[in-house]
Amino acid sequence: MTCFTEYKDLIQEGDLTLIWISRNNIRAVVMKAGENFNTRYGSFPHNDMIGKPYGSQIAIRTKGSNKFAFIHVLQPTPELWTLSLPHRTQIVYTPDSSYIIERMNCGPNARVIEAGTGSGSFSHAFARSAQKLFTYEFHQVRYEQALEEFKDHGILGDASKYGENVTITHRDVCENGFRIKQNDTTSFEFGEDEEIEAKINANVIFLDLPAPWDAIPNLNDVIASDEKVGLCCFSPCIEQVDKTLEALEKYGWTDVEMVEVQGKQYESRRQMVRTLDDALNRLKDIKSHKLEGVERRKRLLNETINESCGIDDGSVDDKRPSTGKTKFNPFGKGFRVKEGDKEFKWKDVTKVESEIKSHTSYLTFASKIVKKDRLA
Amino acid sequence: MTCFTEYKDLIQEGDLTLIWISRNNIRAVVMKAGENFNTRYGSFPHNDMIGKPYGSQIAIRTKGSNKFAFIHVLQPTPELWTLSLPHRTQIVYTPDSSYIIERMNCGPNARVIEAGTGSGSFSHAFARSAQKLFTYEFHQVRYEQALEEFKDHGILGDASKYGENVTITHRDVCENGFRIKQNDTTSFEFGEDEEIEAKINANVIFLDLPAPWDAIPNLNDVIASDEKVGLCCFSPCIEQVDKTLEALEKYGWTDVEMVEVQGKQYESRRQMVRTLDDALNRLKDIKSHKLEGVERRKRLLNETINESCGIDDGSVDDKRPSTGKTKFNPFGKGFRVKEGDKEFKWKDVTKVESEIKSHTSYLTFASKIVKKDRLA
Amino acid sequence: MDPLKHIVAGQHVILKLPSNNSKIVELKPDGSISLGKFGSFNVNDILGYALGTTFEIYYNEENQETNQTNKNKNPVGQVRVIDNSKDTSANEESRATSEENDLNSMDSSLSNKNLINVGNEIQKMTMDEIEQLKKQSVSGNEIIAKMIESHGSFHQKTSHSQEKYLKRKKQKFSKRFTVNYLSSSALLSFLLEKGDIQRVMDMSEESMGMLLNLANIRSNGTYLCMDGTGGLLVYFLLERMFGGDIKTKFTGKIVVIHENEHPNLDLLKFSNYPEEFIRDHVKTISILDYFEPPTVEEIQQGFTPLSKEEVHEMKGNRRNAYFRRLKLYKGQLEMVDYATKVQYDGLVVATTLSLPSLIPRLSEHVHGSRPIVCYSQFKETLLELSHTLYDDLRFLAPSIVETRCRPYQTIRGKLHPLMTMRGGGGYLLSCNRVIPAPEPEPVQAKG
Amino acid sequence: MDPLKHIVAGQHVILKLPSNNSKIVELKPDGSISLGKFGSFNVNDILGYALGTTFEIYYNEENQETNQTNKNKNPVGQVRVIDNSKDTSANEESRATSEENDLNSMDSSLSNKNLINVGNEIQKMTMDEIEQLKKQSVSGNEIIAKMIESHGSFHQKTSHSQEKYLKRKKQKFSKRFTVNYLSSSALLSFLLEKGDIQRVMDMSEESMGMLLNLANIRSNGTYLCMDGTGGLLVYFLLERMFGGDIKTKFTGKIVVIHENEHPNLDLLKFSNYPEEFIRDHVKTISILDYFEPPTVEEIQQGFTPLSKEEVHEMKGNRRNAYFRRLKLYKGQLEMVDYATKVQYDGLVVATTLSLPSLIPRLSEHVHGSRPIVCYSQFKETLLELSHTLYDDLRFLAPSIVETRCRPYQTIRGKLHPLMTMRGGGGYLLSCNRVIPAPEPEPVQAKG
Repeated sequence: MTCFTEYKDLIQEGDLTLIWISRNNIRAVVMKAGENFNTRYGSFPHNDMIGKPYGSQIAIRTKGSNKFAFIHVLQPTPELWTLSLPHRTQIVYTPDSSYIIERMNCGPNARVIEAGTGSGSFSHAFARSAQKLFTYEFHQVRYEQALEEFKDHGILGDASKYGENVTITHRDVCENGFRIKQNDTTSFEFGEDEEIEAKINANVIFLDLPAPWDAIPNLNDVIASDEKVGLCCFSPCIEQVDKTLEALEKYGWTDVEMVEVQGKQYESRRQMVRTLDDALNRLKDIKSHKLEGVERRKRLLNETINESCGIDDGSVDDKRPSTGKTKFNPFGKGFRVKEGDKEFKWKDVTKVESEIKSHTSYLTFASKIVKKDRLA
Repeated sequence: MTCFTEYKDLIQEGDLTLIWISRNNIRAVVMKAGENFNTRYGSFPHNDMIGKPYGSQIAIRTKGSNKFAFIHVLQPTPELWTLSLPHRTQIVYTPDSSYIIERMNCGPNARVIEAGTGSGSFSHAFARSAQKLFTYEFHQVRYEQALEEFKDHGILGDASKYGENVTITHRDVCENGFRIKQNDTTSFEFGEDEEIEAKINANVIFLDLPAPWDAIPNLNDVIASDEKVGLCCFSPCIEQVDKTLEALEKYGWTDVEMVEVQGKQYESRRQMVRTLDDALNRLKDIKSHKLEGVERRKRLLNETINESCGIDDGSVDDKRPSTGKTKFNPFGKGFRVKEGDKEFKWKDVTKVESEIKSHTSYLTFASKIVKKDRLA
Repeated sequence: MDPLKHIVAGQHVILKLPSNNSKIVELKPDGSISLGKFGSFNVNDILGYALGTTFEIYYNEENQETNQTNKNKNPVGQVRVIDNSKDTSANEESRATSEENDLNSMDSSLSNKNLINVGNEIQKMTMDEIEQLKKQSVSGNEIIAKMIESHGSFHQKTSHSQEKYLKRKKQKFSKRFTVNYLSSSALLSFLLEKGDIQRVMDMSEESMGMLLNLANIRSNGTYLCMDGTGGLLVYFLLERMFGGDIKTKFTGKIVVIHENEHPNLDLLKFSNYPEEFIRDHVKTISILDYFEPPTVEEIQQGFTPLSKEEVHEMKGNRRNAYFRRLKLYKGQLEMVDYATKVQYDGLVVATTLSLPSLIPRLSEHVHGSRPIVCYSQFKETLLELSHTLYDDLRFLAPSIVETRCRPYQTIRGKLHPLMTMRGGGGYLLSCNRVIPAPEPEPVQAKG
Repeated sequence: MDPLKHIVAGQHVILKLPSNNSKIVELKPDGSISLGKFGSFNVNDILGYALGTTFEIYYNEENQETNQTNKNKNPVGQVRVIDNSKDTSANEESRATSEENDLNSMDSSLSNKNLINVGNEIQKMTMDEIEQLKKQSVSGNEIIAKMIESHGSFHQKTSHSQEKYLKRKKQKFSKRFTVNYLSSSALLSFLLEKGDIQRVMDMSEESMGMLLNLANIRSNGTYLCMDGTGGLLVYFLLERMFGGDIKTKFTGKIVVIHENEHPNLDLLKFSNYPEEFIRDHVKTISILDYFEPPTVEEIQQGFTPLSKEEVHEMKGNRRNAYFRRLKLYKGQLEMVDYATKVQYDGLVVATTLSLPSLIPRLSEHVHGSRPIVCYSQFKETLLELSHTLYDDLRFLAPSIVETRCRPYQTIRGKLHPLMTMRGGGGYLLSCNRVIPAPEPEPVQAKG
């Protein structure tokens, strides 16, 4: 599959698609003729999607009502893929991942080491912007899951084809380092000149490990020696940063800098423009109705007194003074006004999400040049 | 003086005023008949200010020109006072100080300890929202400066009059604790029942010290025993927080929480609304002028060829094709447009300061109840 | 006993529950208070302790028996004081909710290499058994100990996730509660917790603290205020000015302008200020009465005070009626003064009315040099206001400010900002009212 | 030698100077480069080392003599490679500027109890003496040692402020510089440092990184772009797509729409992409040609390609002229294709044109499912855009996002965020282009 590596025009059978139901509900679905995508609003037949261009909106009539339900069928990207994953803090989200990729200048020359693979979400973004990605996962089950996923997504491979550039290895890099050898549990395909060991020559390192300081000493075996190598450690606690700083200094890494990245998302909203004059007029209206009410009550009282001499007895209720309901209602109070209702004036406003991701991890960057001598 | 404690109507001789020249230039000036306040724009006679209401704008004709210069004369508040101080990081700025005051629930019942006094800027804010402030400064010169300033500002005293509630003591609280005794270098006035030692009974503690953990053990002597006491330590480095946490736990402080406060200020600006249609029309205008130019050049060339047979020779220059200057200029390019110029359409936008105070200190809060037993 | 220091009868207090939620209660003497699954206690048992004290509810057998008779009612337990400082885990407990996510993030650690999905704990005790235990047990800690015994994989857990598990369980079964003073910040956080975000206009404690400081709120000022939060802003002002002291010697006043026929200061019902106190220090006027007040003559048309002698001669009901009307009359005159004569020491506003039309008019009676501080949930509305104020010489240096407080996890060795926090918190526009200099005279040619 | 790994002749590189400022230079072989007060060096002396290498300029007596003859010119020194990892102080040096404030904040420490105003150092050396030393001295460290000797109160300073003093001085007199690859981020930070904030629309590295990711920029895409920064945004795209590899096998293209008569991609002059490379991968079209392109017929009216035979028969100048016109003609046809036929793999925009009128029209030729990412210095302009896009079914879930990077001081034992940092950094609006379903047919009554 090439769903992550090539821009596709039409949705085809067998494609991995991302079906967008809402911002917080995006599902990965493989297209299969005859199958349905079921939602609480009804079933969307895959047949309605296959053959349409990517990005198409698909409509169905909702069950038992005369309304319509819609979904959108999207081609996966690393960012959409991240959004489609169940929300766990293990995921490196786009504000962090995009900064790391930019800051480490990832591109077609980057030979990246990632440890550990975790949910594999960042691996997809690295794969897009690297020559090669060597990712390591120490957890057996997660390793197998990620391996399968990378295969399915068409990004596993030796980079002989565009985008097929990910190698995953089952490894505890803190204990056993980064070298990939024959007989290791790895997706690496050993070439003719790599019979014994993979040539990694990484120039970008990303360590998302609880104890990166244990892995840092092992990096020397696998980093490129003839160019500047960049490193980023991703750690939630400040004490981890401190220990990392110690290890970086000890093992000859320089240009150390630590940052936090904070991403925020804003909702676009509208607030009703309620002017002082309208508010004043509303109060005046209430007041005049009240006065009217008082007048009417007086009148009515008089009438009642007069009439009580006669025979009228049942009609008094009808003439009971009304509570002087206001007629002037510039803000539509009393009934719910839909935001943006054209009857009223609105001001565009932004609102940050009600819960923000205030912290993900500290990012500690460093670099190293192994060979400082001059090339002839 | 009561400049900090009472709302004053008119500027009087002897008043300490704050003269606002610009946002970053606010000067403390004592009004003295006959004196001048000198600026680069000219001199403002105090006589022009005395007798006017606070908040008055004062105008003078600038030296040697026909323009006017303005200043505003304000009554001091702790916040304005903070702004008038030379910008040094020692100052606890309003985002922090206001949060601390609110969070510790300072008000007319607060008996506050502050160590150290530093610039004295936070002391003013505490004095406003406390019954009593006991502030400590270990630095001899700073102690004397602050003592003098508090006297001048009318906030020194035993709280027998509103707002005169600050006591300052020269002390290294880490080494020598917080108790105030006869013969100490202090502004404290010992009452009849306090012949030996001041009764401090603080219920709000603010420690702005490099090593608050050394001062924490000394607090037991001076905090109120029959109510909940709040504590805040103000430390720039995270390692200080860690040591503080250790001390707080050891000395029985609970409800520990640490926060950072980030204050931001926005400039209100306007951006010109430049529509696509205007931009397109501008290009069309340029194009048509260019075509015109090409046509003219052709014509001129023909004329020149024809005329070159005749005697005309000097007038050719006049007929040189003009570069087809554009006439249509919807964005006023080429000359500087003043932001907000009514000739154009503008969109209101905000811009954060170009340099923000990204960190001041970590605030570590805790509380303690000394006597846990029940009152009869 | 000082109600600002100690728990006293009749007071409103805010309780912090083991779930980390809060509850506002009135301490009716001889009554009891139910905390739902966390138990019940008698009000009298907690009176006299310092505000801020943490209690634990416990049940002895005697309790149990007496309560068996009334199965529907939460049995009332006894309380004992907890010394938080000796139980360091208590510190961490209160933060456990916010840590949960966080601790997960550490799960990818070496030590849990062989565990997958530690979330699905093998829990061998049924809920019934736990309920049973809860009824019998003396303390939450014991329930937890029993649960650990019966927890299939507890000893397979890493020490880290064991710790985490314990904390979660401790929180769930602890019957501890802390009785806190109901400060304005506590009331705000209670309302936010409860989801009343729109009602409090998305305010944060730090924005309110900054508003009070920027507005230079003192015990002796007279402040003009619009409060769209139903009294919360007024409560913030009252607390800063008087600190809950109902016998205050301070004369400060808050004049509240409201846009509806009647003021809405409902939230003051949670405060411990008696009605008379509020009447003395909080004056309410509708925008209509404030901007278009009746003249003194109009007021006098409706009512004319009588001479002492005349009043003296009145009897019973008529006299009472007279005094009622006199009071109304005086209130009206006072209102006219507040609308026309008083020069205010500050203007503080939190309203959803459009600000550019409102603030310049409300500022007319703000004294020179005094602060104007306007709170808004949205920066955009303040932006619009700031451009209006820039063009008006009566306002000095309008500034839009934002303040945000970012809490940390404070477990030593695992320090970091909380992983998630509430967004929002609003913005402030602050400036000083000033008095423009008169138009300077044209320059005279020197003779 | 690989110009992406090593310093090679002819390359543009960015130098980091001891002042922490940057300088972009072209490495002309056999030339020399002056760093002002930090000295000069010969380009040839640094070629062949890895990009990222730090050098120190030093002068031996021989240098000195030869240079005495030309007093106006900065004498050219020799260079030696510095191993930063063995000189830990170097790490701190580069951050000293930002720390200065910060360290002041520690001054209220016990140990400086008896010092007031440590800022006013008693400096007994005159500037002349220092200049003299600079000429004679082998390294900055020696100057500093001499300055300490002559510094009246150095030993009265606390160890902390001694350290600080040393750092400041080291920085000032060090002759070290680092030769870095001129990445797009490095170019951005150079422009920001230089104060060109308006020119780069107040962008930040993190906003650009997020833009590239959200727009799913790949080596094989065809992207529509408006770049109001004079080529910086295009450089970001090029670097992400090709990584500076001018022999790339990738076919990706950027179609740049410009609002003026001629495109402004001036900043690409600093890049190391040759002109042909840029011609192949970057196509420029004015908004007028893009939105109102000439028809193929119109283009063919001005020029008709000739047959091979006809061309073969042409001679010299006429033939050259024909080929020039042919090239223009083909360019015009290509432009029409880009304006009318191509379905783009993404739209990235950074412009000060009003967005609500622009983005919907630019999005017409964006392929379904592809991202649209719009950068703006101001959130307010994106807010307006987002409301426009909400109402248009062709746009899925427009979101305004902000990302901010907060750097720390990383001296162990003194960890904290930097005390001040640049504000700004801009905002992004991102969404996906989608294809609305056709209006559903009216419900048919079931027979």
